[in-house]
Amino acid sequence: MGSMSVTLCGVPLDNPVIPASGTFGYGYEFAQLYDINCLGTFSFKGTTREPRFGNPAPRIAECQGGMLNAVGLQNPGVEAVAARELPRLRECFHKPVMANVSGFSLEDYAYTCAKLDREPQVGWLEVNISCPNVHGGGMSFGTDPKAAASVVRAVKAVTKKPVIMKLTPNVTDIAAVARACEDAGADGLSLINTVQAMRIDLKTRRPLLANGTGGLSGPAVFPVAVRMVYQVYEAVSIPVVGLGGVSSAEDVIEMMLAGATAVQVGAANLRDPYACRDIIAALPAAMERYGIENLQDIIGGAHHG
Amino acid sequence: MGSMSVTLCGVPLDNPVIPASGTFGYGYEFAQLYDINCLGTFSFKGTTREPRFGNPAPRIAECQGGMLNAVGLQNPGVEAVAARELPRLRECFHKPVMANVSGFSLEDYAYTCAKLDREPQVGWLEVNISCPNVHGGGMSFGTDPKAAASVVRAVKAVTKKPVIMKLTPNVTDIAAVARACEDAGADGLSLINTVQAMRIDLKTRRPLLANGTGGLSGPAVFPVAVRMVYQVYEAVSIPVVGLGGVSSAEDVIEMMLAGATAVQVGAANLRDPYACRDIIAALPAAMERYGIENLQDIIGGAHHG
Amino acid sequence: MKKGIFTIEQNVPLTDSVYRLRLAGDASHVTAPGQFVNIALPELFLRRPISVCDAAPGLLTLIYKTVGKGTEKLAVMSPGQTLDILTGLGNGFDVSLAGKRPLLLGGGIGSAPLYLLARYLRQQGKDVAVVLGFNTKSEVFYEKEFHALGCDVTVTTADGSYGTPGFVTDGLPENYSFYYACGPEPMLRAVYERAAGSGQMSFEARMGCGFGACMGCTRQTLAGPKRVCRDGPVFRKEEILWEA
Amino acid sequence: MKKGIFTIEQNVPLTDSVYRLRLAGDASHVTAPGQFVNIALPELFLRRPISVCDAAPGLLTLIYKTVGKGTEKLAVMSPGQTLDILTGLGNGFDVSLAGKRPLLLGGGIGSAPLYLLARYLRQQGKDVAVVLGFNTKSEVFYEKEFHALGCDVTVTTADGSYGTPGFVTDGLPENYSFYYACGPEPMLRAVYERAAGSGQMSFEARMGCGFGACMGCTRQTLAGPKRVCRDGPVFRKEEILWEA
Repeated sequence: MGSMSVTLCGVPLDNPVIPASGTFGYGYEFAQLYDINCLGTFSFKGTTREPRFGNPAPRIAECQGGMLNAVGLQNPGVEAVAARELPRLRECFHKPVMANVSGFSLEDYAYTCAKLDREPQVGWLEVNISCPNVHGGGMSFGTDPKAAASVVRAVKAVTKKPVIMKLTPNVTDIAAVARACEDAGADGLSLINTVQAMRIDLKTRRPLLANGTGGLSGPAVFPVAVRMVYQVYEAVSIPVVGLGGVSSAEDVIEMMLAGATAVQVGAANLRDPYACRDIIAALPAAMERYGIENLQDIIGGAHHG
Repeated sequence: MGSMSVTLCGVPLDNPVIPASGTFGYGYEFAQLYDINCLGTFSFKGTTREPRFGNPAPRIAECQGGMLNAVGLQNPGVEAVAARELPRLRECFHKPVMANVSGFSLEDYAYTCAKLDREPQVGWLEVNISCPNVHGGGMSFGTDPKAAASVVRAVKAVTKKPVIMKLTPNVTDIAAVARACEDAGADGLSLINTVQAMRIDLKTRRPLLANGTGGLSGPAVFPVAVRMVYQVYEAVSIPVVGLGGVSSAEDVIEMMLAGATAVQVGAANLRDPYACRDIIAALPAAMERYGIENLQDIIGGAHHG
Repeated sequence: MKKGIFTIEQNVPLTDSVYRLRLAGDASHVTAPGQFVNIALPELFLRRPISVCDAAPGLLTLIYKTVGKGTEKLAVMSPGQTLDILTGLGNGFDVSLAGKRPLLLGGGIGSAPLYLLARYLRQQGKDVAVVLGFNTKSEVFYEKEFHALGCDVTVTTADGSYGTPGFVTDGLPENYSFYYACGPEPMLRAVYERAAGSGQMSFEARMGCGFGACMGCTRQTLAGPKRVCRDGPVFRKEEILWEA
Repeated sequence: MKKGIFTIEQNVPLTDSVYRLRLAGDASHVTAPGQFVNIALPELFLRRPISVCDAAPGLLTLIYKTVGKGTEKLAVMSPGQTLDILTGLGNGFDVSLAGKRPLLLGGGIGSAPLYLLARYLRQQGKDVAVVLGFNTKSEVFYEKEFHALGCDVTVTTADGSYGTPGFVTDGLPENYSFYYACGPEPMLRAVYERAAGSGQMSFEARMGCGFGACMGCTRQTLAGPKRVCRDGPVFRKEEILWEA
């Protein structure tokens, strides 16, 4: 049997499957269901400088092939994460974890990343410049190459850990944002965050989400994510983490062929808490079916020949 | 019973349901299945100055909740449309038709629109500046407000008919493109065209479509379309034609609440050739269920109160 | 929490829009009354949370109301068909708080989870008073079933077509030791304001995952943000915060 | 073309990956051999085009190969289940061109639509020669059925495990009046180059709608762009253009 292991920004992963931020909490709920050490790693809940309650309810809507969310970065703040969540995580997860960080200013990003840089279990900083559900921040940094680059520089100045910038699909030219992040010193990129969307309640004639718009995720966005991963892979030479609607071992392989070094699984965890465990279990058979010896070898495979 | 009629750029429609360009040919195939005079109107196959074969095969791929296409504007050219298709259409369709036009230069757009301006059955010119499947043209006009405005001016100079600009969702700020079109004199806007996407064949390890990328359509994109129609409705005062994954009478109502004066149905026609007929038949019951007397009254309803 | 496959044994209407679903499968993870399950349905991305009406070894009883796509799909399913269900979700009611004469207050479909609670409390020999509120006579369900448990049952209807005219708050008994309420938020708020003493309330929320991962159903409380699906759906009167 | 609901009467494997599907329903819109139907399947957006193997009043017979999600879903469906199907799609073969001794050439699953063609031609009293090409013995199907129609049947296998070793082009008879071919494109091209005289060929294509609306399956020909689904799938040898 071949190997599922890949290397992400110099850090080895037993397999490329990574639960996406915001769909796996801080790991605790899932650790009660299965041994989460089977994961490559996971990206924990988007963490900010201060605690955040997030957006008013309803925060969730459904659509065909996916869901909308407008949680709005609810989290206990970086101090509580360091003091309470990470110690609890150490008990059940014995691999480097991906720390997802959001902010509303360059100072926010730097402050939070500096705090998490001191946490030994943090293997990567995933910097979210693409949250579509908060105002004055989040996505506004991710839609402009210059602003994105400024966040990269602010974060790189305070950490030695690999910095992965999480990009938004809600742009005209994602390759330009990707290049700007690479030029500014980013060690990797993850994409796509959710696609800005809306549902309207026919009974109340108002948007279903209290926030108005929300982020679309789930299988519906998978082909958009594959396209963007493919385009970004051609534009940069740093590793790309692919996400967006991944729900099966075949989806993982398709993302890697498009150019992903590792693959995050998001909304699928919410429909089925065992999704990641089951995808990892299904990978060897899928690899054999498609004649794949080592997953590492197929990264970007769709670009060659 | 209330009324389904709406007025689009001064031209009355018996109902707001309009088969979208590229999914209804020039009407002929469908006229053999049912009396297409039940439609509000329909938007015929994207027509260019010269005949086009389009892209190599395969041009179609599937995904969850929709499909990808990369047809590449196959059409017989405007002369053949005027000489052969429109006379044949007159026999089976007795309402103003929406003429969909694509081009690769301002001259192309002006030439083709000038020709179609002389056709009495053409009620609206729908100018496609958003085709994701052709190079050097199409979407490149739709992703830049200035370029979009230049197309509007070129077209308005050669026609007295209402000009509806068809916008691409593959932009950071669709409201900015919409505003630029309105300022340049567009009479209406239609959105969204398809979302650029890709699928990869795990067996061949190559993109499924010969063109590489294609346009995603179908229910998967509906919440994205609703969001963009909502945003554009707030940005402009000219009428908006909503499209993107509409598959039911409820979807039509949701689009209108978001701000659509009329609603196009695209991919649904390809799965079920009777989709538009059945949606129109289902509208009165849906209107009653949601307490709607006249459809015209709910346009943009989600923005009020 | 446990993911399991259940087989439909019965799926029958109790009223025009309320159905009882009897399921065969491993119900051992239902550990308290007031918990819920989350049901995966074909062609719907999100599961549908339904409160547990009754649970016994190998048997799960749910009562649901057809309010949208999911419950409408459920209503047309037949015995023999199987469902993928997450069981044992939520904290449930704390029966240790009941005291001698607990009062159970149900509004509409919110009456369903009170049945298992009443059964537990009766097993402990408590005097259980139940007030069930409905809009109108045709919507009343499970009055007999609560009677059969030996509860003192009052039914109220908003239009006065059956039982006591008015709302559950118009049927409150003289004295009780503790109350448990489940129903729409306006009813819970009325209970909060009118009912004397302490109690627990079970809230509804639009949920993403149903097991605490997505923060989709968070509600602000005096003890900070709480996930209705995981920290709730049952909250103590003392920690509840109402939106202005 | 007609949209109709068909009930599965039989869905049985003929080989490891080839199944025969017998459907009850209105087959009256199948007007020529070589036409196809387009089947809607749950949770798949696009319909799946399948060539018609045989048609009789109220009965449709399809033979399909499991090559992907759609056909795999189809393969697990059972008698009694219903399918939403568009029938009477495509031009079909022109039997008027057959002459006295028509030759039918089938490659793999492409042999299926030749059965209805052979039946029509035999009804007209033609001497029908059939050459069916497969990869290996275990993949051979319908040899007996073509025999039973009174056809002169040759089977070829690429690995020589059965019948004539080689490809259909290695089994071409001495003389024939006109040929009809259906199979994968490399086989059709080999026939085009090797088989003497005139003929018709049925092409496969990845389709969007299947009825001529979307231009998803267009193929360039000497007579200009043609939609495989509507102007085809059958084309005359004289109009075919091969991609270099």
